[in-house]
Amino acid sequence: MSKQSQTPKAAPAPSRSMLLDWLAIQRNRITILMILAGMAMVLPLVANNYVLEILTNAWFYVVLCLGLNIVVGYAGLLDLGYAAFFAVGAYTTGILTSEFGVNFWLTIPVAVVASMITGVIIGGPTLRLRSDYLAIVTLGFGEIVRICARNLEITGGASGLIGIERPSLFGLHLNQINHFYYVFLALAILACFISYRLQHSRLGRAWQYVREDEDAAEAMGIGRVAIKLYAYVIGAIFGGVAGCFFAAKMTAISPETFMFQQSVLILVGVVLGGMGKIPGVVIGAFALVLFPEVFRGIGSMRMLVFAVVMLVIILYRPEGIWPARRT
Amino acid sequence: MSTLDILLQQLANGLILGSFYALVALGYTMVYGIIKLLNFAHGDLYMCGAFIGFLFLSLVSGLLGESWGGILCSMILSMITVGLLGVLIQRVAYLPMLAAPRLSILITALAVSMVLSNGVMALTDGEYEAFSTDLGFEGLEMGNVFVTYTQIALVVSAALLMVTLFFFINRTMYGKAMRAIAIDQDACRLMGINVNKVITLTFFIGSALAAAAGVMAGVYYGSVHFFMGFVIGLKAFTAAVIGGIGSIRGAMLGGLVLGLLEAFGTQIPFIGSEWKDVFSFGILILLLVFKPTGLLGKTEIERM
Amino acid sequence: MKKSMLTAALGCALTGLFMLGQAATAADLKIGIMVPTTGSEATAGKDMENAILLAADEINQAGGVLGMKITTTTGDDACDPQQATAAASKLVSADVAAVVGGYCSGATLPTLKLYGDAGVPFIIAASNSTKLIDANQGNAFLVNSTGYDQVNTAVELFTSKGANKLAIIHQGDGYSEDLAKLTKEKWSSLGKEVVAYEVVNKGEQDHSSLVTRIKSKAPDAIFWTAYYADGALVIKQLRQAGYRKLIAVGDGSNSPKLLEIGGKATEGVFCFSNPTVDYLPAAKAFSEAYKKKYDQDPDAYSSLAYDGMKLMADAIQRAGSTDKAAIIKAIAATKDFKGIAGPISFTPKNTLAHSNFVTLIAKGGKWVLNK
Amino acid sequence: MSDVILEIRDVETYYGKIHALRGISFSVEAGEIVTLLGANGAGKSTTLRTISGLNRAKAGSISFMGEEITTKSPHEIVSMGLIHVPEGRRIFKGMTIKENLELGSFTLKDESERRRRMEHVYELFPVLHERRQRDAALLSGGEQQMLAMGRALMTDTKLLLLDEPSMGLAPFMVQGIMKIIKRLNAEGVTILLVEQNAKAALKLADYGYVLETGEIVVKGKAGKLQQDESIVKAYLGE
Amino acid sequence: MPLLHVQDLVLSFSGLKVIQGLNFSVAQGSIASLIGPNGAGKTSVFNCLTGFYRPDSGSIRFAERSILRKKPHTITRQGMARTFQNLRLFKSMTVEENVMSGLHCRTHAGALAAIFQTPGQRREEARVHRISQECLDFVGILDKKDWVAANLPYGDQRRVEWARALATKPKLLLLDEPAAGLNHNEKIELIELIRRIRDELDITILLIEHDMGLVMKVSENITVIDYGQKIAEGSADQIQNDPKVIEAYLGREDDEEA
Repeated sequence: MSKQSQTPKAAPAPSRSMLLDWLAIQRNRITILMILAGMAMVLPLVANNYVLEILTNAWFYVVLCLGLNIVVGYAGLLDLGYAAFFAVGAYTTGILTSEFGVNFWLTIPVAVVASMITGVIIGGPTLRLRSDYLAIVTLGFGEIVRICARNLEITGGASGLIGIERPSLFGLHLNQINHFYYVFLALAILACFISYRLQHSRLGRAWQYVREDEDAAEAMGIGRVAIKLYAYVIGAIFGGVAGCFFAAKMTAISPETFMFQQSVLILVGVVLGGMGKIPGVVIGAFALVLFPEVFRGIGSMRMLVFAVVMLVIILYRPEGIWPARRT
Repeated sequence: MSTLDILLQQLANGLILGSFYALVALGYTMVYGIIKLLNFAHGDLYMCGAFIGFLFLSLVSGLLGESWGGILCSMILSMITVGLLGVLIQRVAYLPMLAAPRLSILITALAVSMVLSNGVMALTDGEYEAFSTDLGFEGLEMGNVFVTYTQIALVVSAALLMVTLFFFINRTMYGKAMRAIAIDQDACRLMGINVNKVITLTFFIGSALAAAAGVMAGVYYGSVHFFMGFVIGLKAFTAAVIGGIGSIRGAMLGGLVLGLLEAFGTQIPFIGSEWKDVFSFGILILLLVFKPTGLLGKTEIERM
Repeated sequence: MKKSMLTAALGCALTGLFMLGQAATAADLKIGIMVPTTGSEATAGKDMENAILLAADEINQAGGVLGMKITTTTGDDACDPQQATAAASKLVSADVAAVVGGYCSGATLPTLKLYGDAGVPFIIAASNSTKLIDANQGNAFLVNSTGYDQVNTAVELFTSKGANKLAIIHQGDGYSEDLAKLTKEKWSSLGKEVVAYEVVNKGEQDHSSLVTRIKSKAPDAIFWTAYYADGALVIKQLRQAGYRKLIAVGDGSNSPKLLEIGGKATEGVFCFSNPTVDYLPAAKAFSEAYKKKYDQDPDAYSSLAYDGMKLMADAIQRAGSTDKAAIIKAIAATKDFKGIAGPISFTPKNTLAHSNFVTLIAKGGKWVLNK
Repeated sequence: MSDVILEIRDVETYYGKIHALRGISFSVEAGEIVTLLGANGAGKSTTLRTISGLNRAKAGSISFMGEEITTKSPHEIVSMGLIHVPEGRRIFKGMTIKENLELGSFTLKDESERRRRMEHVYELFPVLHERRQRDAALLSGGEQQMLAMGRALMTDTKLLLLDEPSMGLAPFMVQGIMKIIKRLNAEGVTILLVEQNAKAALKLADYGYVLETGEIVVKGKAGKLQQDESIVKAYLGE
Repeated sequence: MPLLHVQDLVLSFSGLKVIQGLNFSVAQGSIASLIGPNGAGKTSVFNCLTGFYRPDSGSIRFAERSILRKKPHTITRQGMARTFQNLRLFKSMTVEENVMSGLHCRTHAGALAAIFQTPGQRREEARVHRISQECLDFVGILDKKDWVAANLPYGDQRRVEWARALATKPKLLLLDEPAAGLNHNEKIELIELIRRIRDELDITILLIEHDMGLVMKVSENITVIDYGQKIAEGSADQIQNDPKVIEAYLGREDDEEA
């Protein structure tokens, strides 16, 4: 009630001082980003393997969350089976390297194509559905992918694949956690960059139009199915590529990693941080990884505390942790 | 066993399992129908129902024994307790979120689900608890088809609950108000219906039904576990969507259809039982592609 | 304003992480324990941790190893591959001399690479998927008999009971699938028939349709290779549907809970088991000490975990230093170490030289040794 | 002192950020038919929604039978006997006609009273009786309007708010509805009528108000307004 | 050949006929109106024209091509733009972003172009901004281009809708009750604007409106529908004196004392 009680104030017209303020924020933002990036870069010099492992995992989830953010945050589609795309990437790399001896880097384009195809297969016929139905379809699809991975011979069945080759980069064999730390940091930065560019493009706007009002968007000449499919496929590529590197880092993958809970976890990261807001999603991904790790000491209460904190955050900030762009 | 016998037995299996799914799916569909929320915590209410039933059974078994009397008594107590829990959840977690973006409220539901399952996990240390009752294996044998008395009792009680619900929904003022709210909330307000009260009642009934199913599962299968709500929650959700989410009759039909799909899915020649979930999810997706509102769901005309 | 608070919170979290990963004081012998202490398998994991701590206490009271006191650090793998790598990194970062533990095969698997690269000696107490053997880089040792040994024991039992048609059910995880697959291969290689090879989803409760399918194939014996919780339900429903022939379960189902949940349906079920304290005369002292210290009975894998710790201490003593390579060498050279679960020696593949599997049978709601 | 049943003072209402009612005041006396006229978007429906509590007034006060109802919730207002038949009828499609009527008497606890009122409604609208077991969605537009009105009469109605009852109806239907309104009024129900069909409405009403962009711009006795050129202008061009 | 030609259009919802065999056409370069009492089916006609409803039968030809049962976005791409009766702005986005949505169907940059910010993409973005601002300038709210749409006063929100529709480069503009909720002055400005759109931009206009004064002033041809059927057609004068129209709007003269 109280929100509505304020009479509609005219939004401040952009004045000169506002402009200066805005520029200052912009400058500050860049400084903050530089400092954070610098910290991220030098971290492996001071941190031990455990910390690096955790942070590598965090960067990895940043990529996944940003990928899902394109589907959920930008295009407004509920996806409960995102782990499927991640699985497609991981298994593509896993199968190609361990069974056929293909070079890791060559598996990435294959994984991209595979995840695109998967995205189209699932998205094509179902994106016409309204969001709640889409939820169950994506959920079912995620389960189908996992069950296939579990039952098929080529995916190594329930035990999964082991002995996935780790790649070399410019002659350096990526074999230590700090290597992977940088690999995933680079992936995360790339994911942020691509997300940013997409968000502020014709396509990004189209996603926002469709999310805000499908019918009005249609009336403006934006084909909603095609636009949603675009989001789906790009989100799938993010997941697929992240999966490739995940497989290389873990050297062993099994279907357990791609359960429904994984999809939910990624979704939680996106929504908790703030759908559609890149810094929010990054924070969400970090919270996802750091929180359970920091509170591991409290044992069986840990996930309960996590769930309660999550509930409280969502109740107090339904739009996510990160403040909205404008009100 | 002849092929016919197998098919008949699978038919019986499917119907038994399906009546179970239907009972849980009803809660899903009622809540969805009335506030358009996919209550992901519903499966966990089922789990809580089983645990609370287990707790009550161990309390009352001294007085009433571990047989039908005690079970019935603990089932009713569990239904009431979980019904209230459902109401509490609605008040604390869903009511403040009705105006928020749809995705946020779904995440709330997921969070509630996590709170419940992790809460029970913390309380029970993740242990399986044996729900020991001395119900026998005797049953009816018709040809080669065999159904135990427990299974019959299970189906009968599920059917009774559903008939009661059906009666409530169609014959009482509150039941009619529930259906009306699903159609048009504002119009209901103008009829003098206290919409919030009816929503609360819906949560109570839906949760109580889940609890009933949970206790029945505990008794029949003989164990309870914090994770037990997950699979059934998924299945009930699927059943509700197959039937047309929001439709009471749809949930019942969807439950039976899913039960039968799974039973016969195990029996498909050439491919093993490990594919049965792919089979049922595949059918679900195909169904939604060709009939996006489920079997009994209504197509809505949207006006500009 | 909000943003700076967020940054601060992030900073705190990171600092917290650093603290967690910090090393302990020197002059102690640091041993890592890797078991699931959270998540669905926490009970088993804690039981193993208890047994290891008990062993460490006893060693310390007897003067320690090479004059050093044993201190332990626990890494929680939560029975999850991703968390397991984090736990392994934590232990490696804490600079432990060796690691004892390993419960879920799926979680242990990706850690082998980490321990292998760091050259950390690793005694695997419970995980026994045969995949572990292939992924081992030479530093890991399995003190639990592997699937191969279990399959031999199982096949022996089925053959002795005159079974020909066998049905195998697993649960779609690495451990139970591995066991099922090996049994299937072995059984077929003997020229006998596997009439059903099925999967049950974890957490599913109703198995009636599967039971009907299996019953229709009329197997002489049914082998459940997965865990007790769902196993009890499957057995109960099999018996309920009128299946009266032989049912056996793998070591993952070796728990009194199976009998408790399954009730009278489980009467007469066979179980292949690694040696648990109840059937080990040598474990009496351990069992009592455990009860005294933790006020509860030791569970299935405690004896192996206990042996693992003792063996590790013994090997370090023999190596004469905490040099990791030397320890590995010493473990490999172990000859009939007297564990409470039986003598330990290793094959060239670092698995147990002599199977210590036993067969149990459910009688009167209890597991007893099948004679 | 005349018997004022509904009193509205300086009411302001927002739809989100849109200032829909900009301070309107008027009153309805017991036994009257009062009509609100105006173009689409002028605020007529919002006025009714604000009275019945579906929308909250941001400022001003509304009182019904001497009791302040500004902050009461719709179901409380309904139980006082103020019934709102919304625009577009909003009947419960998918439920039978009988069930629709029963819902109208939700606030009644007495079963025999409910039956009595239902008889009364059936008498007013015989067609509803004929089809009482059928799905309300299958009714024609006019029948739906009858059902909506019948539903509103299922309780102890003192003031009836009717929002565009003639919308989309054939002329003979419009006449029928107007006749019913007249009859109800004769039976003692006070009526606040929002109508597009200005002529028909003014013919029926005792008093009329014309709204434009959330404000009352013209008011007067219905007979007088009927003669007023400006009203005709507003509806059929100059 | 008229720009828009509708023949025998029939639309029904679950058996209820909303439009029953409607015929009308709109000449190139004209300002036409579709009027009728509430519930007469006007908005349904718009929804059929723009592809939101699928008519049961009939034909709709636009710029000499059939657009029957085409998807809304395809129809927009072919040059028909619309506004909505209840404003359908992208509320949390800025005014300029709202208008930019209209240009989506006239631009091409894809994901790769956006990621690499190719020169073509940059040029296109610049063009999108320029055209959007020109559209805003045309409707007279360029100064508010950075406002969040939801914060605008009602009248200005309407203008954003028009600007947005103009940005799609339409041949025909459908306005659904453009005067609803506007005050007297705003209505006068609206009439002015409608004329300017036709005269300066050479866009044909079809509007649905309730405000007869406005309709009579601005339109050259008026089609009156009731119960989904055409009951009259002609100039303002003809319509005003048509007894059928008077009956539909004012109630029958002879609905006497029943």
